[in-house]
Amino acid sequence: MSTQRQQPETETETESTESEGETAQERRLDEKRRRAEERERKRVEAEERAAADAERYHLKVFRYDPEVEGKQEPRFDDFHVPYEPGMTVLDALIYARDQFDASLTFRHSCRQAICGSDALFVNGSQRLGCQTQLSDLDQPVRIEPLPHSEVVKDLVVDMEHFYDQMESVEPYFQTENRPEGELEEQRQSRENREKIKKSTRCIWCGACMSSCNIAAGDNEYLGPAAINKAYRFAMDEREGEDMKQRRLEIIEQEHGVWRCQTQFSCTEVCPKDIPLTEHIQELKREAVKSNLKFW
Amino acid sequence: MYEYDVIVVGAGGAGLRAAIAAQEAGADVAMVTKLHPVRSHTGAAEGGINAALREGDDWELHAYDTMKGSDYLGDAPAVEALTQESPEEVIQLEHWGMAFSREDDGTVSQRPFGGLSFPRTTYAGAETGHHLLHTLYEQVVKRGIEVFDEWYVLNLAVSDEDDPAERSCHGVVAYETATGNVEAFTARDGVVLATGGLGQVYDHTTNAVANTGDGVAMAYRAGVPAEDMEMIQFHPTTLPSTGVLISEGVRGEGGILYNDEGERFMFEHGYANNDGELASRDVVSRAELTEVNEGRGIEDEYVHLDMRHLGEERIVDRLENILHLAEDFEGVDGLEEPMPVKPGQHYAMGGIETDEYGQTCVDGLYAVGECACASVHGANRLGGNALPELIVFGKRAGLHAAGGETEAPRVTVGRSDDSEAGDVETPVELGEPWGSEGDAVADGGAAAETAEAVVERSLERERERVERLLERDDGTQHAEIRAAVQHTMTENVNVFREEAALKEALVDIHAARERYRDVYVADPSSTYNTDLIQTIETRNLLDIAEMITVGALARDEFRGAHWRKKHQERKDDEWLKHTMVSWSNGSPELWYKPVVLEGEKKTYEPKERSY
Amino acid sequence: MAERYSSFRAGGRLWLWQRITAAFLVVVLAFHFFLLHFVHHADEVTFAMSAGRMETWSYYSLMILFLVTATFHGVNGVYNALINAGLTGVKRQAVKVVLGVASLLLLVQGFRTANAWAGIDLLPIL
Amino acid sequence: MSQSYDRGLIEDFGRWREFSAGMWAWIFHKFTGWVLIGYLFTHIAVLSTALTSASADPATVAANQDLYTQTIQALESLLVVRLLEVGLLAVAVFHILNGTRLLLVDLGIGLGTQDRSFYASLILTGAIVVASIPTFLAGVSL
Ligand SMILES: Cc1cc2nc3c(=O)[nH]c(=O)nc-3n(C[C@H](O)[C@H](O)[C@H](O)COP(=O)(O)OP(=O)(O)OC[C@H]3O[C@@H](n4cnc5c(N)ncnc54)[C@H](O)[C@@H]3O)c2cc1C
Ligand code: HEM
Ligand code: SF4
Ligand code: F3S
Ligand code: FES
Repeated sequence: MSTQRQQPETETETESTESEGETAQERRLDEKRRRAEERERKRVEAEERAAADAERYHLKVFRYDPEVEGKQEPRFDDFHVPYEPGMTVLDALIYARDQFDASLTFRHSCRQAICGSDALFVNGSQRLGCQTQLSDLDQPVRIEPLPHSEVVKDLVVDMEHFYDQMESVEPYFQTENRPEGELEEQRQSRENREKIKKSTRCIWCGACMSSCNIAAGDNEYLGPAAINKAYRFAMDEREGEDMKQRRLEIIEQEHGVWRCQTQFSCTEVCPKDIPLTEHIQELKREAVKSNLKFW
Repeated sequence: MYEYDVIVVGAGGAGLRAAIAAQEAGADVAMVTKLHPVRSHTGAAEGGINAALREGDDWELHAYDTMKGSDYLGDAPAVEALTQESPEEVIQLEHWGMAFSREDDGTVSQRPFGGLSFPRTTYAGAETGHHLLHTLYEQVVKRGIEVFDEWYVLNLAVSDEDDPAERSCHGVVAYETATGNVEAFTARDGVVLATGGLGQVYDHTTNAVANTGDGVAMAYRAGVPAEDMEMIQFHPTTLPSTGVLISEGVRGEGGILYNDEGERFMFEHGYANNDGELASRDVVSRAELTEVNEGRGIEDEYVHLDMRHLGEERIVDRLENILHLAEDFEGVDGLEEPMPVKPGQHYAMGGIETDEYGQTCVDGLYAVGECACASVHGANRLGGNALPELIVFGKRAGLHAAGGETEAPRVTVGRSDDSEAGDVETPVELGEPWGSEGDAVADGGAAAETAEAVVERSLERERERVERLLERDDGTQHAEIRAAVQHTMTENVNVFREEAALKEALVDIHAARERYRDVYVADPSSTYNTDLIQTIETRNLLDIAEMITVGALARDEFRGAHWRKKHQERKDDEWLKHTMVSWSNGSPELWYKPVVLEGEKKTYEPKERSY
Repeated sequence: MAERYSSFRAGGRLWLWQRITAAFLVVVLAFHFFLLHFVHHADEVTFAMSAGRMETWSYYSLMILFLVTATFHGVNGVYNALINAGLTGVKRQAVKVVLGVASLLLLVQGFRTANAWAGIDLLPIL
Repeated sequence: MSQSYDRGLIEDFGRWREFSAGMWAWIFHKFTGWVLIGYLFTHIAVLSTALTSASADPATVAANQDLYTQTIQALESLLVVRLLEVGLLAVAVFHILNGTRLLLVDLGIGLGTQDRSFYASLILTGAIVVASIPTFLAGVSL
């Protein structure tokens, strides 16, 4: 007895390929086989073409290792990676690592623009490797570690400073007015959630911070990502008015929002399309407003 | 040498929740994780978290759905713990500020999900996991819990008594990626493994590159049994070129699947006459592959998922992230065209055997999250049931490890009078018959009396292992071995399984093991040596692949996600039991333990699972 | 409660003043250029004419305000730019003093010039 | 930390080519601001010659023979000075226009079109400067 709603035809069909009569299914299967052969032929052709260096992408990748001789002086290595439709910069790097040089080092994990580990400097701008299609780039594709941070090795940079800034804005929810009941949630209007929605998308990739000239010059500057984090809480109505004041005090410090010179490069590079400059500017106004209230 | 009360390995949702709970129970906690916490793959979860919050719904209904979804391979005590506690845990997340989607009255929204009898899936847009992960990490920051990020745990420090049930775990040995230092972390009270999924054994997967099943492999080699490893969930809607997931939320909101002939095949070909697209994942995945196999697939590879009729406003409101994913990773505009989808490896129902508090049979060793198998998902996980598992069992394990107050567990771990020896005919010898790296009883174990000595010995062994790998300057590279394993698993141990193919996979895995003996690390550096880490991960993948395949070969029935060509039915008389694989003297040993169907108030009688 | 308003730190106040002076300068600077290059051509400028304008109180006060705001705006702008470039510690204090003294000198000199035109003997010592 | 490791190419050279509109606007605004404050100092210094004129013989003043008038007119008769004045106008106009753009951005207006408003400032500056060249060069002997 099958416990699943299994199609009887399915079973017979997958069990035995030989069955009597010219059914529609048979025809389709024949058709499928034919198409499969066709595809296989195409694939082989494609491979041959690739082998003939027809469709290779030229990568220029930054290399540096403080320990390994020959890599202590930063240099660029060239890799020629066979192109496949849909290939991203990350795919190309993985290919280069697995096929050509196992010591090529870069952070990556999710392959879907959510872990934030592969922010790189690609052809002169900060992007996630996994979110950048090779076909959108001019060759040679120049891949470097994020500017304005210390290089650990190859494409890996030290993120410690970025994390410190993120964590310095009290990036956690705090409120004094929790609902009474254990199982009762705090209320939040749809509009308010909408307001903070974009700011909650940050994946801590550090692209924005790397692109900001002010952050590059002033090490203590909180930077767009941390300010955006503060925005996410300051604007959350669930935290209440008193907390908001506290939040504003944090971002008002000397190296907080006032340092931003509205360069917009953070907003331009953010892979999550967070309107960072807008958030920073709004906080500046909020800060001024709340301070002028009783003047 | 570091020393803490509780060491949590892995900082995804499960690890973070465990650390918070342990700290709240008064323990001195440290987290050791190979990725920075916010990089964990929990962040990729899209659809939502199931919790019976509202009137008309209650935990019993949720438990019933979960047992049914599991195809009666879930253990009732664990399932009931999950469904009873998930509401309070979800509200706890809300109190920690998680940005849930809201109703007009400001309460948390819920949506329907596959296999659920009530719309009980709470969500935050189509990026629920991202919000959950960040909310939990924020709480860890708030509490000042110490996090050793980019520290790769190489192995557990477990004593080496003959009987795994008598062993105890005293800590872990980890490799600091940035510097190449190998250090020991002593845990006075407990080690909690929360290392997540193992999708990297397949090449088309929704899992991250870091999901290499390290925790399962480490616990396995320390003698802890791995449970129901053959139960691998294939998600029906992943993008064909990358494996990026298109959330079940799309179907939950009303998205429709079409084949090449424009038929709504879930209904028109009778795969699920009631629930259609919202039938359980295994049912939909098989339906899609059947369509493709019968020549009704698009480009003979995939089917279409269409959500255009939902209207731009609703899509942007609830599924905005999906539009970005389809655009960035497949170049398709979900508002204008249907999205191509096909099944991809998604989730491991099985894992390290634990009870309802995450305890394994080794004293002081816990496991939670996707790497564990408390057995709430049985043979098939329902969408939206993994995230509540992380927070419910994360909390329970953290609390237990820190010595907090808990009740006696009802699920037994390790071998008992109820367990039954298994037997399976394999074409090759399994495991590492040549004695992997000169191991003692438990791979990674150490013959020593005191806790310090156990930790010390483990540290020595791992230092040697790292040195040995780095010393060689010629041989096979791990990437080739990994590719070979992924290839054979995808070919032979996929959605549809048959005996000959499974055996072929075992032969291939054996060959891969053989090649692994010859593995070498090309990168000589001790700074950020990812080549070394991946080489070690690949070793773990070999064990994982083997466990999955052995389980799949043994279980000659069709239950949940596990489909066998020659065995087209669920055999409740014979198979209401878990497949267990234990590592013993360098090779896997198969045995079984019965499923616990007795719940708190009732027993879950196996019923036909139709949608 | 009072102390929470003291959180309006120098950073924010200066930022606001930079904007306020900028808004004011837009108008006055445009007026200034227009008056001295288009209405009167630069080569027609003479002491007598300048003095004539300065003797009007409204023009005189506008120019003084122009001087003050421009000095503040300019000097504060420079100071800000230096902080943005990461200037800290002793160096920063030194720059602060130098800029302060320079703007004071500028203001005094500007004042005296305006007074000379207007025929005021406000600060005879200078 | 930002400069603690010299990455040559990456940190220093070649990057300007990749600057986006907002960054150029920032650089130009900085530059023009510094020129303006520099000019303010020189301007006041030159104007200070009026101090001597004030105490000079009223007749000399009436005849436009006083130091201030002579200095100004001498300067204004030089082509370089006139050209420099055109430059100053360009700098001032750009600073005013871009400053206005920044003020609007501060008020949350036009964030989405910030690049276009920068280009508009540039173009407008150019147009105004070109249009005022005749006026600025009027009466100068070559
Ligand atoms: C694309 C996708 C969508 C999903 N959507 C949903 C959904 O909508 N609802 C739902 O309920 N479930 C969903 N799931 C399932 C669920 O998200 C996962 O099962 C769950 O997030 C796993 O969490 P975890 O904490 O166990 O592991 P992870 O979040 O994967 O974390 C693992 C952690 O372990 C660490 N680690 C691993 N190995 C080592 C080592 N050797 N040493 C040190 N640290 C190590 C890693 O650094 C990481 O921090 C989804 C899964 C995927 C892939
Ligand atoms: C006429 C109208 C003017 C407007 C609208 C204006 C506007 C601005 C604004 C908004 C800033 C701040 C930029 C920022 O911090 O992001 C600024 C900076 C500056 N302004 Fe002005 N300004 C004007 C006139 C002047 C004048 C007359 C001077 C010279 C005396 C001047 C000198 C400066 C300087 C030096 C800076 C700092 C530049 C830097 O960042 O390095 N400005 N201006
Ligand atoms: S704000 Fe954007 S660019 Fe900056 S860290 Fe977050 S996601 Fe990355
Ligand atoms: S780039 Fe920097 S200056 Fe402000 S707008 Fe962004 S933080
Ligand atoms: S790999 Fe995770 S963001 Fe690119």
